[in-house]
Amino acid sequence: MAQDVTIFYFAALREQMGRESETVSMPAPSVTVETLVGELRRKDGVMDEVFAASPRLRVAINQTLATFQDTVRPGDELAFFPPMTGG
Amino acid sequence: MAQDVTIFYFAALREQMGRESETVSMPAPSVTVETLVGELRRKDGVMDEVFAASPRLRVAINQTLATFQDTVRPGDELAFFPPMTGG
Amino acid sequence: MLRVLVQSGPFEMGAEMDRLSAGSDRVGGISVFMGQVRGGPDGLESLTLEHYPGMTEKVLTGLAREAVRRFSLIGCTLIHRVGTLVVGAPIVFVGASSAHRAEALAATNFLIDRLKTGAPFWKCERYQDGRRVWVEAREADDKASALWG
Amino acid sequence: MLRVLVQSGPFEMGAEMDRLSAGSDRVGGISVFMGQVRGGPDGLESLTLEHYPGMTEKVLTGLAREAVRRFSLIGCTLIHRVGTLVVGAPIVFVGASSAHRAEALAATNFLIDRLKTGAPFWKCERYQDGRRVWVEAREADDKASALWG
Repeated sequence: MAQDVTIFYFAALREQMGRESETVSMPAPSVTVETLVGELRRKDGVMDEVFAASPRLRVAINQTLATFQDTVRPGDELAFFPPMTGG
Repeated sequence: MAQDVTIFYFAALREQMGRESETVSMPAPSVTVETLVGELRRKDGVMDEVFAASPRLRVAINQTLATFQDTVRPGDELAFFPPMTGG
Repeated sequence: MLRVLVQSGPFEMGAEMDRLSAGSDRVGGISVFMGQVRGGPDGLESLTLEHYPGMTEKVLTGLAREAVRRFSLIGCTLIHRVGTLVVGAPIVFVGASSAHRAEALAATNFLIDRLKTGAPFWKCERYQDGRRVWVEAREADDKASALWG
Repeated sequence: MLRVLVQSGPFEMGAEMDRLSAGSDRVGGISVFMGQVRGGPDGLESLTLEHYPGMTEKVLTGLAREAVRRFSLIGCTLIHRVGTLVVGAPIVFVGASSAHRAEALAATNFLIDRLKTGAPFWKCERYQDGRRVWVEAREADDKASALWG
């Protein structure tokens, strides 16, 4: 449990993933978003396909915009989503 | 009467002139604002003094902004005023 | 839709915004500016706004028409009050509606810049100590207006 | 005074403007932008706005704080609706008050530019023929936001 991170998906990505959130285990106590995503895509065919088709995906760590090079730690809240279209 | 023009004064200029409007006779059927003002200032000491102290005065002919080189014709409505400060 | 008013009474901002908003289902953005009498440590009590009846309406209508043409507006509202207005009182309402936000925002900037120096209004300040002062035109306002060409 | 709201219900434009206007007697100008669902010949019926609860409020509050600091605002209001909104319905209200007009006007431009691409909202369009389409981010909006540095 202490090794888990929660992931949220929004908008078109949420529909493509077929889920709005999930809890995943960290492959190591501290990894980059990129490494974590790589790991998850190896195990999840849907995610692999959806992420491959979404080159402009954004990521937030603990509700703050981040990059795929930023570090994820156990207990973090991750979110992936398409470019935002507010206003 | 057909040779007359009406003149309005506004704001600080109105107060300095001590009047808000007057009717004056044209020195000729068609003169520039500059010529008309020169003529009026020669005959009116107050106006001469007030206009000399107000280098940035604006003029309107028939309720449209004009210049001192524009032509005044009998029956026109003239107005003199300081730079505008609306909004 | 053009709406140009010169009046001594107040205007209702909500109703004015609703009017711009409801004008057409093609409206995507509404931009509004409202100017009011600013108080301060100098002890300003009120402003008296003098204008040139007749010319004022002509100039404001011309300005609104120019803004509609220049920025492809759907609606444009200009309301300017005259007479004596105390600190906190609204003076001017400028509103523009358009399909996309950029046009409405630019039009509002344009209109307020032009209103400041191009419409026949003059402000006389009255202070708590009884002083009366005619507001001087600001060079910065002339420059802002001139930038619109 | 900061006022940041994320809500499904409508907002009252008049009351919001009054709030900005009455905030302080040092207010000289209030600038407001309101965005609404734009109809058109393509048969758009409604937009559904999805957001990231928690992050949305954080981002909007950060934006409002940045605008207050950057433009010396006296008041700043950001209201963004979520959920399904039909053509003509208000989506977003951005308001800024300041001593002088330039700051309030610039702040409103800044806020709406940043809101478009920097806050976690996504729009899904629904057309009369039943089609659902997620709105694509516009490059022009990214550029407008980037111009503010």
